[in-house]
Amino acid sequence: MARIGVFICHCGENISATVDCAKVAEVTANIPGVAVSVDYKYMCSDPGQNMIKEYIEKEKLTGVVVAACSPRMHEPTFRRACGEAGLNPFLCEMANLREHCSWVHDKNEATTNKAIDIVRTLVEKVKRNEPLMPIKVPVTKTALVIGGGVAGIQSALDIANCGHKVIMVEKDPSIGGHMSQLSETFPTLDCSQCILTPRMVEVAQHPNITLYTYAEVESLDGFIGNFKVKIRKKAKSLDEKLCTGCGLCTTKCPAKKIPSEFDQGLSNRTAIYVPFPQAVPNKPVIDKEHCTYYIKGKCKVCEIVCPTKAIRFDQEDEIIEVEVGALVLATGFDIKRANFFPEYGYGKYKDLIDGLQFERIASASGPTLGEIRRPSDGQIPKKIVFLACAGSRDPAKGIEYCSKICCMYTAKHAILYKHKVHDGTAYIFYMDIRAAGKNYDEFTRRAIEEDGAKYIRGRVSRIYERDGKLIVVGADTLMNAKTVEIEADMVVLATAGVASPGAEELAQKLHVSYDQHKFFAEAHPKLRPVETNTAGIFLAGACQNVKDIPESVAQASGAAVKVCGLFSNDELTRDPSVAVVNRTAPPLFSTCVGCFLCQSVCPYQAIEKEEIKSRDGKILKTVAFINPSVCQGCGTCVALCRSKSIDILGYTHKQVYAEVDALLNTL
Amino acid sequence: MDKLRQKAKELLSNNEVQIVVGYEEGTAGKARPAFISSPDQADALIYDERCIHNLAVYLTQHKLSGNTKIAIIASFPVMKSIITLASEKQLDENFIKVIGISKDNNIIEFKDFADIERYINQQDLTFTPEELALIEKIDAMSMEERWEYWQNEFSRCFKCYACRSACPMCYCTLCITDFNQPQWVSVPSHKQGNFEWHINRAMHLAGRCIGCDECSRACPLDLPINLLTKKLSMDIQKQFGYSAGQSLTEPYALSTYKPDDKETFIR
Amino acid sequence: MKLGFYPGCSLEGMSREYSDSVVALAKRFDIELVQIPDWNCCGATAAHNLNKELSLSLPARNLALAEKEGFTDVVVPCAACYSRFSTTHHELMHNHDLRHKINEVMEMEYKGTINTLNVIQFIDKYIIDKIEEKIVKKFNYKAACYYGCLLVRPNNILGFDRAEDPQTMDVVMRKIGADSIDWAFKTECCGAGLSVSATNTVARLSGKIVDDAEHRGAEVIIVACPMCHSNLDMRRSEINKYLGKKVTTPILYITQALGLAVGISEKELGFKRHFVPVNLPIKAETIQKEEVKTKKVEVE
Amino acid sequence: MNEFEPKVVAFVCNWCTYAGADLTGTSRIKYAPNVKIIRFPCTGRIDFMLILKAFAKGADGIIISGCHPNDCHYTSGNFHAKRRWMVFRTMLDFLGVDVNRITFSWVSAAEGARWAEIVNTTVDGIRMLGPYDNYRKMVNQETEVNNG
Repeated sequence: MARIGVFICHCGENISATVDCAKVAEVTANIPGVAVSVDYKYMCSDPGQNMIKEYIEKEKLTGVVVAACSPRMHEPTFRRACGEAGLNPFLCEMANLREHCSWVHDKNEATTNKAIDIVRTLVEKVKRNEPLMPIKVPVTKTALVIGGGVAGIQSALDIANCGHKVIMVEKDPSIGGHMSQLSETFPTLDCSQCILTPRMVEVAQHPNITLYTYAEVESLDGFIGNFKVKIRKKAKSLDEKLCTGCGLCTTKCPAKKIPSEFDQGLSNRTAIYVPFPQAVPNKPVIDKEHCTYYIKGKCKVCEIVCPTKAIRFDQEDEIIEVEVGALVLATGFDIKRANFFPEYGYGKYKDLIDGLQFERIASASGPTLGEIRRPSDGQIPKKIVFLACAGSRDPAKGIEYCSKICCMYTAKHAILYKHKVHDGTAYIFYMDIRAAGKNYDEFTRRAIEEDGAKYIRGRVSRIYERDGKLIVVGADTLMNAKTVEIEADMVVLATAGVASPGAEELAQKLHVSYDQHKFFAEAHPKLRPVETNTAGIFLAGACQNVKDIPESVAQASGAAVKVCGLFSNDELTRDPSVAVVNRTAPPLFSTCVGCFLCQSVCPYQAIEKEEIKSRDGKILKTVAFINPSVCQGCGTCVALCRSKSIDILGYTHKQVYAEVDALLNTL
Repeated sequence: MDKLRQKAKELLSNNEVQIVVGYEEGTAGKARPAFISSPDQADALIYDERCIHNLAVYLTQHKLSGNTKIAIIASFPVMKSIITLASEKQLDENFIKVIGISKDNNIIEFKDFADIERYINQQDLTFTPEELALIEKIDAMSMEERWEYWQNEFSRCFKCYACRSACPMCYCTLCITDFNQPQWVSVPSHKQGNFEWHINRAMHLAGRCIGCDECSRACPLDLPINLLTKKLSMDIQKQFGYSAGQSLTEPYALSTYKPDDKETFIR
Repeated sequence: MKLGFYPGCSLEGMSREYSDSVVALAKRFDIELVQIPDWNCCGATAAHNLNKELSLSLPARNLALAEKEGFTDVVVPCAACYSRFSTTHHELMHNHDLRHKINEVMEMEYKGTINTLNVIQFIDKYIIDKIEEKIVKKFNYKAACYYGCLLVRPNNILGFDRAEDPQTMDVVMRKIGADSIDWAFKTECCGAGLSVSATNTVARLSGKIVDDAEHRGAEVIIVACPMCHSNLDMRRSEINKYLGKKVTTPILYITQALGLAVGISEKELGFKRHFVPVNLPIKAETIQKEEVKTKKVEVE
Repeated sequence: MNEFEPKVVAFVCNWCTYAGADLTGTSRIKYAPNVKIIRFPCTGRIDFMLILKAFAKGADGIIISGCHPNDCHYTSGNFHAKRRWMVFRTMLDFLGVDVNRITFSWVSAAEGARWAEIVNTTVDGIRMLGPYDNYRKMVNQETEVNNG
């Protein structure tokens, strides 16, 4: 006879405000098989957990239902508690009274009744729970870092310095990411590349780090501690061992009119190119789309001039497979471009640029060698207008969130501009100045007070070009919304930061969840900000949401610690709710008739053939066998099996059937 | 017919097979399945339009399968059944000799199952106008009418499970109707029990039914239950371009998917 | 073909030429615009500043009447009316309680089967495909298409064209031979309802519009809203005062421009009712209808 | 005469819709209490018989919801489920079962508001359809064995 303990949590007021917990306890106490039913203010607190433990011992409980928050929140907590009290953790289930009841319904009888039904359902389930033993699996102590921006670099170095192997995959020809494009960095105005490039070199030279640039993740299989990753190494058309990076080819290449990605289209590059002088690795790749040879079938100038004969036109993409125990996603972000703004001319005005383009213009290594000159005619702009919040915090644009970095870099831009164009005027349209961060507000004050940037609190309704000037029409909300019109020589939009283009596709390949803006979703907004919902995959930097450099680096180190923590075990214990094929007495042995239609539904190829033999080795029957260390417990085979020969531990036929029964019997 | 008997005789006499499964004269002018184990019985074998039972059903019965080699007289539906059973790993090619009978009653020698597969795919596999008409008749009804129609039909069922025994694809050694933990299908043959049983039967045969109609023929109450599986076969063929009993290798319609499967109802 | 037609106050009053030109144009394409019987004020800008129910009930009644007449498409040339009709439809379709309430108020039921068309949509749907064969005189002028505010906003409700840089009118104009210019004031505010109460504001706002159009060499400004028209046309003297120069660029309703192209007389189109005289420079290249026809035949 | 309150059971997958419903809670979005959720690892696990059982036990409506295509935590469970539902739905419809009482949907972990919307529209829909008397009648009738 089952002896179930029901423990109803008030969660402070969160549940008790709308659900009459005392009544729930009173009613559920009478459910057959329930030995005890009590309610308490905070079940997850120590006293709460101890109460459960005491009852388990005192009442000799055979099962526990904790009616509290979502199992996705506290199931591990309470199962651990039960385990400590000598009850198999898997005999503990949670009834979700908070997220699925008290928080979504008003205070009334219906809500309390629903709570009772939910508890009853779980009681009936627990009655049929079986003790389960966790499955042990080994850990591959190699990490895969996807993305070679500052976050990826930091994670990789931290993990590698803890003595673990790291594989870094970067889709571009060089690591460095957006940070390598920046001129100076706030709030200290130190040169971005000067602080980044040493780290880039360190990655390339670190004995524990294998770097694959111009490569992308093709697919991911397996599970935490035991991932199998296919990586596509895109053909560089180059033998890297032979190439010395002398760069002769790039000077001789005839295809010279290709807009440079690194310079945001403000300068041109050749078809065989190194994205920027400090690139790591500092060896060229051939951009097949634009290479004359790949298009027309003749040219091969680079091959002719190459002193080491390193060019390989016949090189093809290579797919390599690696085994890793954990992944760090550091794929970064992207920004909206001027063409996203119809009211600002759909990007048809040359002198209306975005923040990254301004970084390149302001950068000493940029197309203007650091002189602030406007793209259209190379003139030095005497009047420049910056727009903070271009797209951000604008539901009409589908971007409700704050891009967070714009306030700071706009202030930086204004300062850089004033330092280079002393007689120029910089206007900044803004909504609010959000400068929360160490020495951040001081920085924006400096822009205003020392460098005289003219901050106008208001938004810009339209920008149009007239006689070579950009007319910026906005409002000054601090001058009772008076219309402001500025005839600017150049306009810089601090465009919204958005998820990087491939983010959704990658998320789907890796089965990590992502939010409506395609940023990767953390497992818990506050308590698990670097984990994803998929065990063993962690987040670093702006792929989660737009972050500035210090934040990205901090999170990157956080992710690194998570990985190292994982690698500190030789074995992992896995959730034992996996599918099993039943066994019955001879001559049946199993109700499985061995049609093996289940084999092709299994996403993990976990289903094998098993031959049941007699003592003399004669094959009596061939049935399906599900490899528990491969099975992930989706249960797709369970629902397919006609003879119901497969069952999934933790969600058995008996259990779910009983749940349906209990749920409706009383409705 | 003599050719057939001749063939059976030689197979048995040179011990190529131990049993020939075919048809013989039954009572009341009906034909019935015959299990011939010696050459001298072979003359009992007949084959004519009355020989309609789907003999494939016997191939999965433990009494027969095992070490005995069987020769089976295979009409077109039987051939399709064999292909499906084989694709579901229920038949051992080395123990089964298939003597096909073409539509115009000629004997076809099959080397192996692949041979049968080839033959089947040369035949006309489309649904007959009659079949389509039957389904359309019900599709044309209103929801309420359909409900009433089937409730009526099912109310007559008394769960003799003849449909199950007659179907070659119903070879589970323990049918879910025999479970009571949990009780998937309520035992008594009241409307609910019958309803649940027939849905189960149809769903378990979805995409596996080869359309021999043996189920409704076997039914002592002539319930048109063959329409359930037929409807699904048509639907599955339309939706996923798959039909049972035509391929040894193609994966089962419901254990595979295409990401772009077109549905209209998911929100 | 018969379509529902809601003129509204302006088209009955100061913008009769708009009404005339719409009807005349439709007629030229064998479309009869039938006025919604017993139609009432749409509430325009006044109502929704005072009382939401009222601002919805007024257009709702017109919609219900149109529905009762069995119309599906109703042509509403005035941008303000169009906006109120569309907003009302949207609100009622997305809020059942409100719908019931309004239905009770007006003691009629609006089911929501009416599809409100502004003039551009009307042209786009019923006329544009057939227009080539009917053109007798190319409208070959540099034209600035001015959409104003209510034709394209609020975009999420109207779902018509691009809110910031609409194109439909330009496409139509090009069809009849015009060179529609790219300019900055397509959807800027003309001053609208302030026409009477704050003339100087209107002069400033409309002034900028007219000025930019002229600056970019427009020979004519094309509008599809009586309010825009009266501000740009009727207030021209104030505008010129504000600009400190004499801008003579005429303002035409898109239906007038199309009317000209298909050979409807200036009289019929009511040019004489404009304040800024419409004397478009005579440009050659007049095609005979027949020619067009024969050309067509050759093609086929 | 008290108003009819639909009984709706929701079979949802643990990774998307269950999490989505959690988000509905954390965002304090209210919805009809008529729905009660049963959690499955994946929509691929949901057995069609459970739908019949739910009806048999007195449900007036059913919601089945999981991850959007390509978002399945197990890569393809939802795709397999989709095919099954397509076939099962045809079956039910052919038998005259009211398929409008079953809502199939994809609700991701990020779509808390959407979950509330799905629940409310479903409950409203069922409220309009009324209690599922046909099925109830079938279940409640006396056992009658008819000898042809």
